[in-house]
Amino acid sequence: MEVKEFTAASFYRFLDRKKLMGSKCKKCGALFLPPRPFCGQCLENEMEWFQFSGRGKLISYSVVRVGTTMYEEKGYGRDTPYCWGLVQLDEGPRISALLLGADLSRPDSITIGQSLEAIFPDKREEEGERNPVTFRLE
Amino acid sequence: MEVKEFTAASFYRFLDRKKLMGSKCKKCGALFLPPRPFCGQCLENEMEWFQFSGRGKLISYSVVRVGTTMYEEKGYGRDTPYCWGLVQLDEGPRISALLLGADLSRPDSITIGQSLEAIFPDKREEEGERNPVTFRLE
Amino acid sequence: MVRRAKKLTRGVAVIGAGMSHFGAFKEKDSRDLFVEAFQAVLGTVQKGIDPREIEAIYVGNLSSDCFEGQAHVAPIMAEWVGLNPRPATRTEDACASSGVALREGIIAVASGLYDIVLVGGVESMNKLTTARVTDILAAAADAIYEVSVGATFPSLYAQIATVHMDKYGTTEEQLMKVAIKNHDNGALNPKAHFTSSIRDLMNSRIARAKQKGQPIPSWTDEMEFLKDPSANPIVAWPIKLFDCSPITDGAACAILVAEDIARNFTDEPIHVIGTGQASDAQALHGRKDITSLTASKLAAEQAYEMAGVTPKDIQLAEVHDCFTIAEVVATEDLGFFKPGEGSRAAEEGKTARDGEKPINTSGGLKSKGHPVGATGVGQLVEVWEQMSGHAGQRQVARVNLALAHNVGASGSTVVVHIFERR
Amino acid sequence: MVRRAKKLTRGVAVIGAGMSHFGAFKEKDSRDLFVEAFQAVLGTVQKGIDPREIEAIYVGNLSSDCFEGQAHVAPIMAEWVGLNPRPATRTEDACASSGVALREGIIAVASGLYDIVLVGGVESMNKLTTARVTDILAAAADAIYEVSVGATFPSLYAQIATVHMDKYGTTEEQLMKVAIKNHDNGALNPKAHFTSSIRDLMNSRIARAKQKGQPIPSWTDEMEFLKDPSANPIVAWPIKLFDCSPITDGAACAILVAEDIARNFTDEPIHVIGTGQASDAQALHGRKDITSLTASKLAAEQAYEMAGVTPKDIQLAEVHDCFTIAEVVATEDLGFFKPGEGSRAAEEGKTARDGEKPINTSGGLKSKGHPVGATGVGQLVEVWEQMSGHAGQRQVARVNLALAHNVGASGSTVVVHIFERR
Ligand SMILES: [Zn+2]
Ligand SMILES: [Zn+2]
Repeated sequence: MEVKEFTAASFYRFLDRKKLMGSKCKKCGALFLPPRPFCGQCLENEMEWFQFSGRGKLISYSVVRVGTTMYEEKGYGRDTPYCWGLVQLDEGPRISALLLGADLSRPDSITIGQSLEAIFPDKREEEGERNPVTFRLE
Repeated sequence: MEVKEFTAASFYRFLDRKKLMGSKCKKCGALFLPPRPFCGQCLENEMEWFQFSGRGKLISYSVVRVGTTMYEEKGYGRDTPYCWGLVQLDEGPRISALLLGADLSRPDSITIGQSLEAIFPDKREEEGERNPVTFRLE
Repeated sequence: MVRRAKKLTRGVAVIGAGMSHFGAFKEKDSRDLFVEAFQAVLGTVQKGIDPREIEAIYVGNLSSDCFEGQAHVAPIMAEWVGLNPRPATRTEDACASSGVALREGIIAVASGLYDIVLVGGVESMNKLTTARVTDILAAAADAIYEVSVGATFPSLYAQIATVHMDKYGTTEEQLMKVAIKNHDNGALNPKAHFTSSIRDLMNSRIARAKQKGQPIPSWTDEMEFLKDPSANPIVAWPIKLFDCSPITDGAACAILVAEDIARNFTDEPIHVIGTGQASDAQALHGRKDITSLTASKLAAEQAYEMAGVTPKDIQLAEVHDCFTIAEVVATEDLGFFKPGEGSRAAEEGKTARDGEKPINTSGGLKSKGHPVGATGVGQLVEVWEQMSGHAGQRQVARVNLALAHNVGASGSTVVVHIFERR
Repeated sequence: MVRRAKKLTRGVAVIGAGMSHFGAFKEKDSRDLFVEAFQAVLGTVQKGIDPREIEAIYVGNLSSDCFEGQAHVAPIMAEWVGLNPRPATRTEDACASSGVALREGIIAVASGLYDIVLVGGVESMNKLTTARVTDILAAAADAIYEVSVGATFPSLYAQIATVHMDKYGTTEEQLMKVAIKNHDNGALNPKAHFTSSIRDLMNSRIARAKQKGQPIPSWTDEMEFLKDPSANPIVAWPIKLFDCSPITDGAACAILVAEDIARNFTDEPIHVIGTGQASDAQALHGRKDITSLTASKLAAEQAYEMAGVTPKDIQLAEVHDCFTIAEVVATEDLGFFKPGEGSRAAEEGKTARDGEKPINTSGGLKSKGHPVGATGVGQLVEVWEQMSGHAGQRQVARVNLALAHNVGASGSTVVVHIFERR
């Protein structure tokens, strides 16, 4: 399992191993999630892997009733909506995530600032498909 | 059946009615095949429909053994190649066409300058698909 | 390195701008729409122009390769309007594709390489199903990290809306007012996708129900109509159908010339006095704050600085209202209203045609339509018509200074232009 | 209107050019390839550059939306190399996409808007099957009237080949010589997709057959190998596998600056002294003659005129050899050889590294690889390395005047640039 390169392929392999991994600049300490090979802050390229705790808070969200074909094929739709949003990790960076555990019939019951935790569903996608980053509202 | 506009939709409808139709500039007489709404020669937009005889000569060709997905799905492939080429109509303009009637096992038996005639296979494509412009080597 | 004030080495003016009808035209291909826009622009040049004088063409287009299976559209557009062998270049920055084409055209004239350039944009989207269009548009977000979790464009702007609501108290009702205002404008625009006000739409549905003997809806005004989920269903909460711009086919064109020859073509050229462009993280999660588009602020700052004007001076603006929340945020980012006050400004009618700051008199993307690659130059068409006094029933009192604001995707590209009538 | 001699209002110079490895990298996305090219270009600037000084970025890309489901790539590239919020614009003219990005970068510096611009290109194609890639590339032809009759890119260039053969007597063997020459060059290019000569390929197949105890092929030289349909099968007669450039992933970058500040960065800037771009009918059937690309001739004419040089003066050229016939036609269209004599020139070794007119010393698209959106700037990388004396084993004697020729699709876009070392 090749996870040396700071690529999406590596990120999703780590995710399958239930690790939320980003990159950290060895020079300036900046954290990147998703990982990047090149520091956007000091413009150097000495990165190392950094594992995020998976704990964070909700920044924003939407309850989607007209999804992409990929999500419609997963069974989501007008009467079976899904929710995704932005999560700010305790370590600082933000990530987009599929959000579980909310009452989607009442979108305004979801509260910005709520705590969340990353969950790692067992791989059940088609071969070649990637599991999405997923968080659960606490 | 709407064929007023000088569009691809009109062109292919005419083709289904076994007519090879282009446009003719009322100002300068320039002929366009496929049809265009705007004269590329005098830059005016007074066009009328013009029916081509369907007779012409071969300008160039290729025998294709690795086709597009659409052509592979029609049954063409490495051992069942197809041939397409450029045809110069007697009236002047050129058009790309699927070419029938050649011995595709011997591509060099096809002669540039050979006479051709448009043929109009009965519509047998999937709904929504367009029959290709087709010529037969004589 | 010292930051230099950005300046073009040559002045650039617009001598004409025109567009095709915007709408759903399944029988037409991009090239047909572009010809229609080209013929329209030729008709707007006061003293006329021989199209052969045009030296180059820039075409904005988001994704004809996905929408129509046709990549490499620029030379086709050039050919179909009789402009081969002129250089023909496609620019793409999602929904800002033709705002960027406009900017590249300006830069090219300023460079001295050309004196006369055609800029345009085109998109043909309606041959596909809504589901496929949703997918293709989503590809303009971050396909690896946003689309993977289910992002669609309505749900991206919904993120912005939820935070704007949370931080500033913006309401769903305020956003509905934006839609009502833009439909009111679009109803006066003969080339708009929707040429009905929301009240007219409501009334025609009531009439249809009566005619068919169905239960008659009880809506007494547009707000009741928009609050009824059967009329205005949720797409991506809190974004509803009438918060979204439609899926539109269309094209738009404008002709740019070096300032020193502009009066050969018209006595009333519109001068490009400011241009700005900025980028941002593609994914919303890559940005510190999403109640505003940083790239809008930066692009506007560049354009204002080059033009030497302030937001207060702008008399009319076409802003990128792909969703109602986008218009609210844009009017804040452009400095027309303070952060968080855009929604109230809309509610109070400040952005209406007769308000203090008319926004999207064309109907905006919401009602005029949003053929994504054509949108940026489409905005210039409205600016042109308003500035040259040809906006018909939409005409605002004399406009000497106007702004166009074109956003790519959820704000990873923004282009702002400022135009002056002298 | 009098035709003015095209002239840029400011001089532009290249201060560095670098590329990622070209090859098949299924694990990498466009952004990863672009970062690799960006890091390479930074390393080529003699006196170093703080990347923060870069003011804008132009990215050529044919179709990441189809290849990777990712539209709007320009701001992603900017972000991934730390250049947000700089303006980031994608240009697309099929396989000339980054030749056009280079041209837009030159124009932008000349316009005075920027002093320092990054131009680049990227394409990631190998995540899809060859069949899907064939479809996506075909979309750069005329989707309505060419793809419908079965056009693929090899078969489009096959049309050109059959006419060139008919009119001038060009032979399949002559085209094979082009492939052999380009592989010989690519074998010396550590970043090339194929780093083996055709003879080495042949020998390794013979060795493998021996090892596996299979019948040993009787090829005694490359020509026998290439004439054997089991080794070199027909793709679209008369085009065979070894006439085609491969499906390649890769990226390339260059940094352009205003001439007057070039020496802050390097004592040996490469000056852009000519740029030309022209279009043609997208479909081959829209052209009068297909033994030559009219757009190549016109773009070259513009570039030669601006540069004030003739084809004879050019000491090295990277030309667009997506297929072997394309290189032959290019060397004629660029005026290096008379019409119909390009194939014989190749056969006689005139275009070899030690010939009178070295063509594609990089290995060309054929051997270096053809990540379509990166190809144009990729050509500049070879020009840069040769002109600055860093081409290693490929190095041609001192090169002071070089040309790059980048074709979009079957010739509906062509961009030509001429570079000078002073
Ligand atoms: Zn750092
Ligand atoms: Zn005419």
